[in-house]
Amino acid sequence: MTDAPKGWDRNQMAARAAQELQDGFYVNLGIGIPTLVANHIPDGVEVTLQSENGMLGIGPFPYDDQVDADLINAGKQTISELPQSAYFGSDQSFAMIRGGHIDLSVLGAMEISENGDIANWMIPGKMIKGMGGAMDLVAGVKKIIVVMDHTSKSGEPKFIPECTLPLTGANSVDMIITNLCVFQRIDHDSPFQLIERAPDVSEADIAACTPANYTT
Amino acid sequence: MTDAPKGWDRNQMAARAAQELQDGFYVNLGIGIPTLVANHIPDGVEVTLQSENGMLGIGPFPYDDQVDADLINAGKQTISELPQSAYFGSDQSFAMIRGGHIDLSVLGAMEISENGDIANWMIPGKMIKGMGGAMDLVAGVKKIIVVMDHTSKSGEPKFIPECTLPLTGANSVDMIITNLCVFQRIDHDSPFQLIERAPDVSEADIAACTPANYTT
Amino acid sequence: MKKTFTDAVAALDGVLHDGMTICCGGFGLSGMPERLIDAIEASGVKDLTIASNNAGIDGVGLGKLLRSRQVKKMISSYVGENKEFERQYLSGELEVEFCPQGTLAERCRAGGAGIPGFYTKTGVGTQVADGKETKNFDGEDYILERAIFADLSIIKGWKADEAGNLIFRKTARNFNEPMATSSYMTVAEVEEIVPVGSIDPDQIHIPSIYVKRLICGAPYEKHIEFRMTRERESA
Amino acid sequence: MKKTFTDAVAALDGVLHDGMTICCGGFGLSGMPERLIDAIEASGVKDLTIASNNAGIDGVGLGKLLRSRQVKKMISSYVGENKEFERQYLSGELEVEFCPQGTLAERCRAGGAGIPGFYTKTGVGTQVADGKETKNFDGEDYILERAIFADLSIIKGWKADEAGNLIFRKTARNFNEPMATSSYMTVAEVEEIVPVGSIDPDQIHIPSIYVKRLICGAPYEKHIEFRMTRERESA
Repeated sequence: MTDAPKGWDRNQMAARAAQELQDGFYVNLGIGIPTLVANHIPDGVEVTLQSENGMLGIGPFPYDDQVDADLINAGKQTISELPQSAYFGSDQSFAMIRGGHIDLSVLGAMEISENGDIANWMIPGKMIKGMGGAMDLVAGVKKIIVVMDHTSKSGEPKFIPECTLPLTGANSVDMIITNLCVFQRIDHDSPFQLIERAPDVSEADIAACTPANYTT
Repeated sequence: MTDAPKGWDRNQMAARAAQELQDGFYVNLGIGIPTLVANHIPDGVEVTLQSENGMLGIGPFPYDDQVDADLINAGKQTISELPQSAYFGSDQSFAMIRGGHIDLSVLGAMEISENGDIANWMIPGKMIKGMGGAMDLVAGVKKIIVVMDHTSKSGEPKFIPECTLPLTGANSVDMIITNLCVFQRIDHDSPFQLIERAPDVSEADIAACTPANYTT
Repeated sequence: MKKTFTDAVAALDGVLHDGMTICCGGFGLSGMPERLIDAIEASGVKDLTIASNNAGIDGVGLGKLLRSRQVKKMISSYVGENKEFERQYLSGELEVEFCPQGTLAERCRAGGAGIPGFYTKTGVGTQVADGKETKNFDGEDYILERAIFADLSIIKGWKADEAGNLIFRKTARNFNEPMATSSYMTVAEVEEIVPVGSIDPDQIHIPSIYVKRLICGAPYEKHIEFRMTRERESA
Repeated sequence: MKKTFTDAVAALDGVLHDGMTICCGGFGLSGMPERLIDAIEASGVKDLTIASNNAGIDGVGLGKLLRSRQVKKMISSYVGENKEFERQYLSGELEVEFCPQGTLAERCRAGGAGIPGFYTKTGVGTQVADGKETKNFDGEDYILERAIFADLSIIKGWKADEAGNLIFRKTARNFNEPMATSSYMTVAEVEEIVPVGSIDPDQIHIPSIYVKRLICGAPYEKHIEFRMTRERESA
């Protein structure tokens, strides 16, 4: 592999994803970098965060004396509620997700294929922990943004012609934000297009570590 | 037709149906004679009445100064609530019914066939008003009791080999209470058996106006 | 994003078009969204397909849209108490799809939940099964019913906060609950709009995500179809 | 008919048998029915199939029934944080059916609602679709998922009245809501049993019809998996 430039850091990637938020959106954020998106919501944009264990309107982590075991997010972390919060059961929560009522989800991924397949739930040979709500989210939410490093820790590309890992969803992803650049496509029949590069990252840098076909 | 004996009146038929109620039962009562069953609940038996428009625990008609347009039964009549009442939406209401959580329903009928088919929603050539919740009830409730006159106003038998009217449900009925007698069957593969006669009604009286096959 | 509108006409601005499908809450006249129905009548939009448990009564509720001939098709479980409905239906001017009440509720709930079809025992062996796929599960036959997902849902609630979290009152909840989910444009009328934070988050019947536009329709003079009372026991 | 029992062992008397299927509420350790799980452990009943979103953690919640080897099969969406689970699973002692979280919730809701199967887009094109029927609706593929209906459901609520009407608190509701409906023998543990009439009939999450037996399990020391806090801004 070439010695790829670093590009954006985690917070910058999250901030880039946050630019996709629109006023009034209902949004589900995955664990890891996607969680950081909540710290970068643009001024004047009101967004309601959904937690798939049964809540709309996730507040910040609680103060120490407000921790409540009955109030957690989908990552099982303690959280707080907001004046506009609402609680509901898991069946209702996924009715919302599956029914396309959530505008946007930001997720991590291990691999994305050039036709928008996503793999982020299991590695054959390793202990399987389960897909949780990830398959429901990628199948149901209106717009799926993946935020991930452009290459794996061992330097392997993650945006590839075809996923090698078992899929979480087929033809699901609308936008990919990596530390190097942003790809998006206008619909699920179109190829991904490179629309943005991190500072000091060239088209050639990206091409060198991106086996997937994409337009520029 | 023979001049059939009158047998039980409406209240006696309702009282007979009420003998099938068991303590703790959740029950849905149809319009007409079935509604009267609520007046004959045996002592020591607690029954919760369901209204398919979204209520458990139907109370009596309200006092004049308690009438509430937001509190009606499935017949669109004003009712009252009880301390143990609960409200829910129509989807939840029929989830209960379809899911077999209601123990018993008492309904009227135009025709019952000897294999337990029931017809009570339309007469070809007449204005169709719709089946309402009747098809859901006969398909979903654990035990279906039909309360009806043994013959129609014009003297035609109503418990017959095969229904002539469009069905509300196939092989659904567990017990038939008429003004003359009671038929029941132990399961949906068995024939109906004549188990009880109104005073002064003979087996021959019943046979004379019952073309359906049944055991005695 | 502001969800509250001054009146029903404003709340429906830009979302009505000829030939559209509308899910409408209510059971009989209880819990029907009457301000929104009035605004649909005033708009003159036509060739509507309306999924609603009932069709109102003459000149009241959806009866108004029948009177004005704006309805092409009704999907309902029961349509009694309506002479104009009867006339249009018998003359063939109005198409009617009769649907068992529980199946109708579930079809709308399924549409809102991203489920295009489900199996049910209701209607097996009856006219309702005609033309529908049948499947056997564990020895019993079931029919496949299709989801309903509309261009617009109109519902009536009791209270809502400014974010769109909504609660119902008593049996006026009925079909308003599933209908609230069965479109991406649900417009709600309520008796009172309260500030955000006024409704306990554990007690919200319809979370704000489903309510796109909201009006206060008060004051209401609620209709009663069959007023029944009992005498007070004398002392 | 009295629904309240003195303790979990009494409430489960007569309903446990080897090889049975149990639906269990909770999300992680939040809202898990721990008193009832303890009573199942004490009973020694075995070869259980348990549908539950998670499998507890080592020695806590369902982790206890794994430790005691009473579980034959888990139907779950996510099973991290559990070494004993991992050991039994990798050695083949424990069978696991992974089910997407929303599909699991809907399968239990469907079972309770008399719907034997439904179609969903979730899992199309993945391992989850293997061996399942596919059907095309309006140009899109969906897979057929089967309902889950158990011999027993165990749930944890916040409060219930003596008739069995039950309410939850915050995100402890989760899978307890669909699981409450997915059997004809739902046993609930709550933090407080209140007299009939104490809960507003408009605010009941699980109507009494679903709750067959009821205990108060208080006092609870609730478990937190990941305690996260923020600093108060200095004045």
